[in-house]
Formats: sequence, structure tokens, C-alpha cells
Amino acid sequence: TQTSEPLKVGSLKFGTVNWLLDTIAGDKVDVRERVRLERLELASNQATTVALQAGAVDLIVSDWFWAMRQRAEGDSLLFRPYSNALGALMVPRDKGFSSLADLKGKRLGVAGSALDKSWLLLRAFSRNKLHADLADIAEPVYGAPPLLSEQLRLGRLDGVLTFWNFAARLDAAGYQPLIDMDDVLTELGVTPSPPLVGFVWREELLRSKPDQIAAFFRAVSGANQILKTEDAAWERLRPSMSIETDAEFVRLKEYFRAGIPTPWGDAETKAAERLFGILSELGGPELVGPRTRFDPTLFWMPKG
Amino acid sequence: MKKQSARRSTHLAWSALSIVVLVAAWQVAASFSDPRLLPGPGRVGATLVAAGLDGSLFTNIGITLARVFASFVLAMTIGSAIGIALGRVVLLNRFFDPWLILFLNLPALVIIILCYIWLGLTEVAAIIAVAINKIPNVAVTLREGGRALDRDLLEMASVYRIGRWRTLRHVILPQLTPYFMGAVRSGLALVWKIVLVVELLGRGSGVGFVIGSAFQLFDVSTILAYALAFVAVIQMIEFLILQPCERRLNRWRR
Amino acid sequence: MKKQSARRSTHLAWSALSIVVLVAAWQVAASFSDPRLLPGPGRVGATLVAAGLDGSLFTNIGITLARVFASFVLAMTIGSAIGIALGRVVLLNRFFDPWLILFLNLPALVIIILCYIWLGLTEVAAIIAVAINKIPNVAVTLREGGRALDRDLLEMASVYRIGRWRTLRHVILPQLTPYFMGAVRSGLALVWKIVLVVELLGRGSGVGFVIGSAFQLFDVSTILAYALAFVAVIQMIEFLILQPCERRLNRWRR
Amino acid sequence: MAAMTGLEIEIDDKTYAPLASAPTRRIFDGFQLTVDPGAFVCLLGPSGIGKTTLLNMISGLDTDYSGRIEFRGEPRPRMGYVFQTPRLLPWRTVLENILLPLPSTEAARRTAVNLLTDMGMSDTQDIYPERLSLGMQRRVALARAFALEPDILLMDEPFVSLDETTADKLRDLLIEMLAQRPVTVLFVTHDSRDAIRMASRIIVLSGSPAHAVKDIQVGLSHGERLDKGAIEAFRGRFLAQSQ
Amino acid sequence: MAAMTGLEIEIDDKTYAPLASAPTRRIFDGFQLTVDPGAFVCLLGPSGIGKTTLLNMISGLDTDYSGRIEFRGEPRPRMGYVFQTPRLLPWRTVLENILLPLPSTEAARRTAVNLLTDMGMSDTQDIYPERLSLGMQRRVALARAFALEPDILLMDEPFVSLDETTADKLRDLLIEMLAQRPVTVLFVTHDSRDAIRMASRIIVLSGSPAHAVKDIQVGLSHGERLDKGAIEAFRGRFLAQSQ
Ligand SMILES: Nc1ncnc2c1ncn2[C@@H]1O[C@H](COP(=O)(O)OP(=O)(O)OP(=O)(O)O)[C@@H](O)[C@H]1O
Ligand SMILES: Nc1ncnc2c1ncn2[C@@H]1O[C@H](COP(=O)(O)OP(=O)(O)OP(=O)(O)O)[C@@H](O)[C@H]1O
Ligand SMILES: [Mg+2]
Ligand SMILES: [Mg+2]
Repeated sequence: TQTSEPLKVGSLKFGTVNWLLDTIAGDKVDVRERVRLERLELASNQATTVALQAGAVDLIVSDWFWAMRQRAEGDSLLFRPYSNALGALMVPRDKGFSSLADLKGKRLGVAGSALDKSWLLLRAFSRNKLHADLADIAEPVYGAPPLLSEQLRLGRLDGVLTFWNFAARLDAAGYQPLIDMDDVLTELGVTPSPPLVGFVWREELLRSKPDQIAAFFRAVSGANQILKTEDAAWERLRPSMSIETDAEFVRLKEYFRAGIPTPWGDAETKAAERLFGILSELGGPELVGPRTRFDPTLFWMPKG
Repeated sequence: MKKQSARRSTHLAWSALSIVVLVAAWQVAASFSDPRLLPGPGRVGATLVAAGLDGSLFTNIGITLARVFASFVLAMTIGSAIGIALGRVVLLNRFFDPWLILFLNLPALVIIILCYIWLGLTEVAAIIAVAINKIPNVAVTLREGGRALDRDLLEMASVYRIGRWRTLRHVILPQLTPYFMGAVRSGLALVWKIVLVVELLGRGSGVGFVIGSAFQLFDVSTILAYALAFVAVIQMIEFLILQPCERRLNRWRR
Repeated sequence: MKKQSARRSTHLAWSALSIVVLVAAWQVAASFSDPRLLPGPGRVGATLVAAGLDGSLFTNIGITLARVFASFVLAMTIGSAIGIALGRVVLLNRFFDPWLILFLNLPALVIIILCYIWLGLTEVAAIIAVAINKIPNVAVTLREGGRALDRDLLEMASVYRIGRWRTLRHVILPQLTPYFMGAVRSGLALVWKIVLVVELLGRGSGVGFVIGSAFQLFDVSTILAYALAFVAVIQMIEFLILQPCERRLNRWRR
Repeated sequence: MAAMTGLEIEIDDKTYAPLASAPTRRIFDGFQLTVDPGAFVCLLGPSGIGKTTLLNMISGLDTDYSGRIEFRGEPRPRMGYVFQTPRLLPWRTVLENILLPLPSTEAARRTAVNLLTDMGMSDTQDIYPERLSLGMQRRVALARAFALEPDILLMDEPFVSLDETTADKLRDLLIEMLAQRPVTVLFVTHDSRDAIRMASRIIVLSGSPAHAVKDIQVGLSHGERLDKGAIEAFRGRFLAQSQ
Repeated sequence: MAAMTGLEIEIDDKTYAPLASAPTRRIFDGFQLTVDPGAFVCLLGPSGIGKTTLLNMISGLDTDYSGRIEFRGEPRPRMGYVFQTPRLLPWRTVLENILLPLPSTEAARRTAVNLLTDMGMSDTQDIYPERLSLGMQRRVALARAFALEPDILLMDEPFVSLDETTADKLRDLLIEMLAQRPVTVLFVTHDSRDAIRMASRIIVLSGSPAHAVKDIQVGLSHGERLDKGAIEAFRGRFLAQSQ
């Protein structure tokens, strides 16, 4: 009965989006919502953005800063949150770190670069709290998240500011969040803390495949609901999660569930605008793009 | 004056010994470090066998190999032609030298993105991207060869008016053999490395895809397993194609 | 029989013309496509000027250049030594050939990860990782050169007992010049490309880092600006160092 | 049969650029030479005077001079050049080297094989040149030039590194070839006996820039050319003071 | 003064491996030769018989034979080898080429420059070899061998490509050098006059495998050696049928 064209979704092979998509397929949510999904699995985040630019997929997961910047450059993208989960600053449980102040003079891994958004926010936070820039009092080491996790495990780093899925695995391996990005945002006056990552697609898609989009998001929330409540769905995902310990599995499940987003409303848009203001102050045009203004029309809110 | 076959088999014995020593060194290094960070031969072997049994190893290596092969042939052909032309014709070289330097030094990433964006996320785009990355390297190596040609022999060819084609075939190409073999060897390696990046950035299959995914999970064992499997394939190509070829081509040497 | 300086200036004129044509071609291509995906020379120039004015261009290029230089010197020295040794001593080559193939074909990612893991996310690790990536390429090229040496001259050196060192300096190295120049040219390019990856994975500075960030933002204009700035540096090296060097080294040719 | 080819040489100036710290060398300055079709001209002259340079200019390899070199008869004569060194392709066998400038016909192949046999090298046709002695390589180079059936044959000391018997055999072969087809020969040698034995005209070069100090028509009969005494006598008469 | 060096050669078997479709060539088989210290031995023999091969074995370049070659006097004599081709380093100037095997002293440099001057090449010392005529390159190769003050001097047709005057000058230079220091010389040539003029002993090789068909002590006086008639007479007497 499905005559319509499929919706092409690009995702990371071992990314968390795939858990969602697997659940949609596994529980036949797609059939129920009458949407056909065609998945292109890729090996890196960059690959998904390339795929979107090259028109090989309709929809990917990315952060809204990126989307807004592209929009300002003339690429009419839209955004809808996928996860509330933000990163965290992970430290060893047994080293007695209890606040940012304890990180003075320590080596601190930062996923990505000096312009990483979480890192900029954390620095602003530390300026508020400690009246000192974390970049000055600690020694930041920038690198790819998997490398940083290993360095932390080897004891070459004292803490790591990393993405939530890496944080979850570290959590299971004897590390704890010293500070959550949620807290940072709250401290900086951004409430409710807006989701950073979400689905990104072009406006045309609303014209060419309007039903599929609507159905897809219904399917997503359906799958989220399943993942939130049913452990059986998780057991099905387990083999593809590359889990090493039970604890890791539990933590990943917890973190994921905590990150399932609430619907985006005007409050979120307000918070996002505030966040954008802070970040463009901290990171300047290099971070947000020379031509970028906050653009609330990026955030797609389905009618009704 | 050993017999051909005897020589061949001592050669194989040396290679075997060499590989044994290498594996032993690896084992020793691995036994001093966390198996997550440097898994030993045993662990990587197990991963390899598992990947082999479920077939994914062969599919992915096969796919990557096909891409490597296609772009390698493309790059060697075009690159050699450009290199020889630039090496022989001074004016051409003057004009195109800056272009060559540009393409030689353009980051792989730039070329790959542009190819993918222009040609779509397709197989053709991937292969062209790799070829464009490799062509300048081949050209540069062969250009040096083209410049260092024996003038005595070229003069002979010109006096005897043997024509462009025969000159190329009988006088120029044989002198370029060592440059060509150098370009083939480091070229095969380079192409395979670029294919990895290309697969990482826009293909849903192949060794690069697997390695990229494994990196996200920090699964060094899988990374090594796939890398070594590919190295083994290249080793085979070396033994079964390149070395016999080279022996044939060098038969004339005293 | 033109004068040296006249020759030099026509040479420069050719290069200038070549670059003009290249930029024009780029402009034409850009005008047919979305400026986001292929920004034209004007836009990239503006980005370049902006980056130059706020100083970040020079800092980043400087840092990257230092890394390129350090690993290049390391790789060329060790790689040439290995290559010549393998090219001249058959037994060494038999034994180490599989090792060479292994290291030649080990993906950059693997080497970089292992270096970072073992040596930490440090400058030393970065430079060693790049050097290890490049060494096998240099070795392979120079090995071919080492094999193709003129036997007549080597025999002369041996009869006249001029010793190992003099043989190397006066008989062997001059013959390897074209191979060496080939390795230098494609080597510089390769090293710079690997430095990009190394910076992307574990350094918070340098062109690779900037390009990596720009890529995440899909800011092709910045990517091109930095890439071209670096290409310009290489072009300068080519003009001011490599080509004069080469002219000197080739003075003896008829 | 091909038209006979003469040569008109007029070199106003041939100078090698001064390179490194070497002084400028003016090799020819107002040098003139006319070679009749079918002549056998021997060039004698001290080492380093410019004989090879002259042949290179005639063959068209060296065009960096002012003056003109024109062929009469054939505008683009078939040219055989026996260089001062063999210049064989080391990666091609003896036979392949000889066949290289020839059309790929069975006849050409037969000619080449016969020539090799005549030169006493019948069993070397599949050998790579570096495995031959220098004298054998020179014979291959000669065979290559002969096989081409040239209109003009330039030979730069072709018979060195050959024992007297072999050299004699090659001389006979050359003379036989000349008898069958009209060829204009320019023959550089340091061996004045050789010159007298074969040449119709001997030119002795000397000085710097080089010029012809002697230009001798050799009017010896076939019989006289085979007689050592006659040759020595001729040598005494014309060439004694020349060098 | 260095001890004089003799040579004891006993080659049981020297065969070149059959390569490609070439037949096996046995070059020497039970070949014996004893060279007295200070002797000047000329080797004559047809092209391709194995003269160069013999010199290569003596010089130690070719060790792929069964038999033994021993030096008497010096166990590791200083050796000068004038190869059949010049074998100069094209990327080193003439002077650098000559100095290459010498210690880097001012005296060595002076010797080299003087030798070049004696050979009529004083103005070429800073030129790269490829810019020289072949005869000039050969002279450089000779200078390189002479400058070394060798105990054993192997020369493979050293005087070809040289005009008669220059060749005579070089012969004189060689004889002068031999008068000053005792040197054992093995001299390959195709020019029997050359051989008679200089040798104390002439060995004519022939056959396959090669063996000495003649072994002549040349007892000519210095005066006779300068006399063309005497040389021709000697040639007629001993070498007429040899080739
Ligand atoms: N490429 C070159 N560059 C500069 N000088 C050269 C070059 N070729 C030859 N010469 C010089 O020109 C002169 C004549 O050289 P050429 O080779 O013609 O002599 P030749 O008469 O053939 O001598 P030979 O009998 O020794 O072969 C020599 O003095 C040589 O140094
Ligand atoms: N590397 C080699 N491999 C095979 N055969 C060879 C090799 N070198 C020489 N020969 C053969 O050995 C024989 C003797 O060669 P050699 O060079 O000693 O001759 P020669 O007496 O010096 O001759 P010429 O007077 O022509 O220089 C020749 O028939 C040659 O074909
Ligand atoms: Mg000459
Ligand atoms: Mg010989």
C-alpha cells in the first residue's frame, strides 16, 4: 500500500540515531505510520553532512548551529530536535575531584577543538564561578573523542569534556560527570536548556515529501516512547551497540532515555536565542559564521 | 648459478622468516600494553577469522579492492602520460608546473568533498576523487624520470627516425621503469589510503567505512584486522604480479 | 644563448600566465555553481585577507609549516637511508621487504592512533606519526633508484677503492638525484596532507585543525583559503629552494 | 634506386657556450665543405678538434650553430650514423636493436640476420647488449647502420676495439655495400692507413677553430689499396707531416 | 719504494651463465698465466674472446669463476684500471674525477694538474666530462689511472679514439712513468704495432675457450722500438699469422 517515495535518512553506522531507526524498523513503527525509510549508513559525522549537501540523503542528524549557519549562507535547512542529551565533563571517581576548581593545573581533554561549543560554555561558566578562564588554569588537550577517552583511561588526562555517548561509556568504566552541560546552561541563564542536535533537512522536502516527513516524526516519537519504556527493545539493540560490560549498557540506556526531547516550543526558541547570543559572543564569527543571525524560522514546528 | 625454482623458494623462505619475526615483535609489544590499545596477533587473528566467517571481511575488502583498482589504473595512466609530457616538453612544464603543485598539495578532503558534491555520492565520484588525488604524485615522479633520460639514446632514436611511438616504447619507457615501479608501489599504497578516506566520507561500505566506524568505537582490533587483511592482499599482488613483472623488465641488466 | 636573468624572467612570466589562466578557469567554474559549494576566487580571497588581517592565517600556517618541516626532514633522512640500503643489499631487501609493504600500506589512521595512544596527544607524537607514514614512501622510491644504479661506475669505484663514504657521496647519491627530487616533491605534499589529518585528530592548532573545523561547518571558502595559502607557500619553496637546487644539481648535464 | 645525395656545408660559427669555468670554445668559424654524391670522405684530425661536432651537425642532432647544411639530391636522405660509442638499447636484444629503425617486415629481418652472420655474430641475436664485449657491441651498431641502407652514412671511428681480422672483414662488408648502392660516406678516423685504404677523399682538420689543412683526392686503384706498401708510400707522401 | 708485484693466474673455469636464449659461453678453461713483477704484458686477441673478462677477474670485479688469481709481492697492490670505456663520473669535473681515488692533499692535486697538462688538457680541469670529446674523456681516464701511482696497471685499449700524435705523447708518458716506478702492466690492444713498441711480452689469445696461442718475449732495444721498420719486421716475423 506504500506507493510514495521513501525518505532517505543518513546516519552514523554506530551512532545513536541508528538505535532509534533500528527500533522503528524492529517494532514496525514505520509500517504503522506508513512511511518507508531508506537508510544510508556512513562512517563519520562529516560524511553525513557531505551526503546531505550532495543530495544523497533527505535528512540527517546535526546540530542547529550548523544548520543555522548554512541557512544564513542560503541553504534553507530546517531543524527538529532529536536528543536533549548534552555532553559532560567526566573525571575519575576515585581522584576526589568535586568541582571545577579541583581541575587547576590538570590536563583536560576537550572533544573537538578550542571552538567546541561545550568548551566555550564551560569556560564562560568557569569565569562566572571561579573568576578564571578554565583554558588558563587547566591545560586543555583537543582531540577526537575516541582518542580522548583512551587517554583518560590511560591516566594521561585528568578529565574529559566529551559527547554524551562517550560520557556514558566512561561513566560505566569508573568515571563520573563532574559537571553536566545542563548545569552549565542553567548557570548561564539558558533555561530550559535547548536540545543541540536534531534532524536537519531542506525546506523543499516539506513540499516534495510532506506526508513522509510527518509520518517520520510520528515514527520517531513512537520509537522514542518504546525505548523509554520497554527494555525488550534495548535487548534487541544490544548486539549492535558494541557493548563491553553490562554497566555500559545500563548507562547508555539511561543517558539515552534522559535525552529524549520534549516538544520544542516558544520557550525553547527563546532559550536557543539566548544560547546563540552567548556563543556568538564567546566564539565570534568563526564559530557561528560571519553572516549568521539568530533565525527562529529554522526550528520547524508542525502545525497542530 | 642456482636454479630458478631454488632461488624462488629461498626467497619465499626469507619472506616467511621476516613475517615471523614481525609477528613475534608485535606479540612482544602487545604483551606490554593494554590489549584494547594494542591487541596482540592472537586477538586480531580472532577478529579476522570472525569477520571472515560472517563474510563481511571478503565483501568489504572486495569492494575496496575494486575501488583501489579502478582509481589506480586511472591515475597511473593519466599521471604517467602527464608526467612524461611535462618531463620532455619544457614549455608544457613551465606552464603547467604551478597547476601540478596546486593539485599535488590540495588536501584530499577538498577534492573529495568537491567531487561528492558535484557528482553526487556515487561510486564514480569516489573513484574520480581518488584518481585526482593520486595523478599529481605519479606525474611528479615520472616527470623526474622524463628529465633524466639518456640523451645518447634519444639522439640515436632521432637520427634513425624511428618515430614518436617507437621512441616512446623502445627508448623512453624502458628507462622509466624504475620510476614507474616506484610510482606503482607507493601509488598502490597511497590510493588505498585515499580510498579509505573517500569511504569514510561518503560510502556505506568498504574497509574505510569499517575502519572509520571501528574508530568511533575505539575497536583497534577490528581496525588492525582489516588493515592487515588488506596489507596481505597487497603482499600477494607484490609477489604474484609486481615482482615477476619487475624480474622480466630487468632481465637485460648485467 | 640567453642570459641567465632573461631566462629567469621569462620563466616567471610563464608561471604568472599559468596562474592567471588557472584563476580564470576557477572563476568560470565558480560562476556556474552555488558559491557555498565552490566559492569563486573573489570570495576565497576575501576570506584569505580576513584571516590574514586577524593574524590567525599566519599563526596556523606557521605552526603547520613547522610540523611539516620537522617530519619531512625526519622522513627524508631515515627513508632515504633505508631505501638506499635496501636497494643495494639484496639480503636486507629480502628480509625487510614485507615490513616495508606493511608500513607502506598501514592506514595513516592506524599509525596516528597508535602514536597518539603511546606517546600521548603531544607534538612529538604528531611529528613521529607523520614521519612513520612517509618513511616507507621515500624508501620505496629510493630503493628503485638504488637498484638502477650504473654498474660501470660502481665497478670503477670498487677497483679504485675509493671507500664506502666517497662511493656514496660521489657515485651513488648523484645518480639518485632524480629519485630524491621526486620523493621531495611528492613527499612535501604527502607530509602536509598527513599533517592535516594528524592535526585534525589530535592537535588544537594548525591548518589541519582549521580545515577540519571549517569542514564541520561546511565552510568551503575557508578550506580553500587555507589550502591555497599553503599551496602558495609550497610554490615559494619550489621557486626559491627546489628549482635553484635542481639547476645546480643538473649543471653537469649536456 | 635512390637519388645520390651530396652535401653542402657552410658553418659560419659553431661555438659551445662557456659552461662553469670552462672557456668559450669556438669550434668552427667560416668552415666550408662540399661533398659530392657518392663520395667516401675521410676526416682526420686531432682529438677534440670537432669531428664529432661536425657529424652531429650534419645528422641534424646539433642545430645550435649559424650557417647551413644542405643535402643535394634527396632533401631528406636516409641517414645511418655509427656513433663514437655503440648507443644500443640495453633492454633490447641485438636483433631488436638492429630492427628498430627498419620496417617490420620479414625482409628486413633477413637482412639484419645476414648482416650479423657476415660480421661473425650469428649466435648473438637474442642477447642483450650489455652481455657483449665492446667490440661486439660496435659491430651491432655497424649492423644497425648498414641494415638501414642509408643514403648518407656517418661513421665516427667505427672500427676501433676490433681486432685486425674482424676490422678487415667489416671494411670488406662496407665496400661491398657501397658497390651495391650509392652511398655518401663521411668517415672519421684516427687511423690514416684506414683512411687511405678506403677513402676517395681525405680531409685533415687542424687548428682552433678547425679548418681543413689538407684536402686530398685519393686516386689509388683497388689493387693498390690492398697493397700495404702502396699505402705506406701514400701515407709518407701526403700525411707524414699532418699530425 | 713499493715492492714489485707479480701475478699468478690460474683459471680453471670461467663461464657466463646462459641468459635468455643465448648459449652458454665458456670463456676460459684451464687458463694459466704467470706475470713477472715489472713486466709489460700485451694481450692481443680477437674481439669477444675474453680479454676484458680476464682484466675484470684480475681487478677483482668479477669473482664468479673457479680458479685463483694471486698477487706476489704486495698482497693488496694499488691498482689502476683504464676501462674500455672512460667511466668518468659525469657529475664531477675532470679534476674531481682524477682526484677521486687520491688522498685529498695538495701534492695529489699538483700531480693531477701536471698530468692533465702533459696530456694537452690543461684547460679542461673544471669541465664536466660530457662536454668533452671522447678522446679527451679517454685521456682523463688515463690520467686517473696514472695519478694513482699504481702497482698494477690494467689497460683495456687505452689509446683508441686518439690521433697518432696524441697517442704517441701518451705512450711516452706511460713509458716515463714506468721508468720512475716499477709497475706491472697488462695492456689489451688490437694494434699489434702498439704492442711491439711497448711490451716486454706479447700474448696472443685465440680459440674458445681462450688460450694463449703465442707467448713472445719482445727483446727489442729502445732504439728499435722507435724504428718503424724494425717494428714491421718483428710484426712480420711473429704476428703475421696470428689473427
Ligand atoms: N656539449 C658540449 N659542450 C661544450 N663543449 C663541447 C661539447 N661537446 C664537445 N665540446 C667541445 O668541443 C670540442 C670538439 O669536440 P668533438 O667531440 O667534436 O671532438 P672530436 O674531434 O670528435 O674529438 P675525438 O677525436 O676525441 O672524438 C672539444 O674540445 C669539446 O671539449
Ligand atoms: N655479463 C656477461 N654476461 C654474459 N656474457 C658475457 C658477459 N660479458 C661478456 N660476455 C661474453 O664473454 C665474451 C668475452 O667478452 P669480453 O668482453 O671479455 O671480450 P673482449 O675480449 O674484451 O672483446 P673486445 O675486444 O671486443 O672488447 C663475449 O663473447 C661476451 O659475449
Ligand atoms: Mg669524436
Ligand atoms: Mg673488451
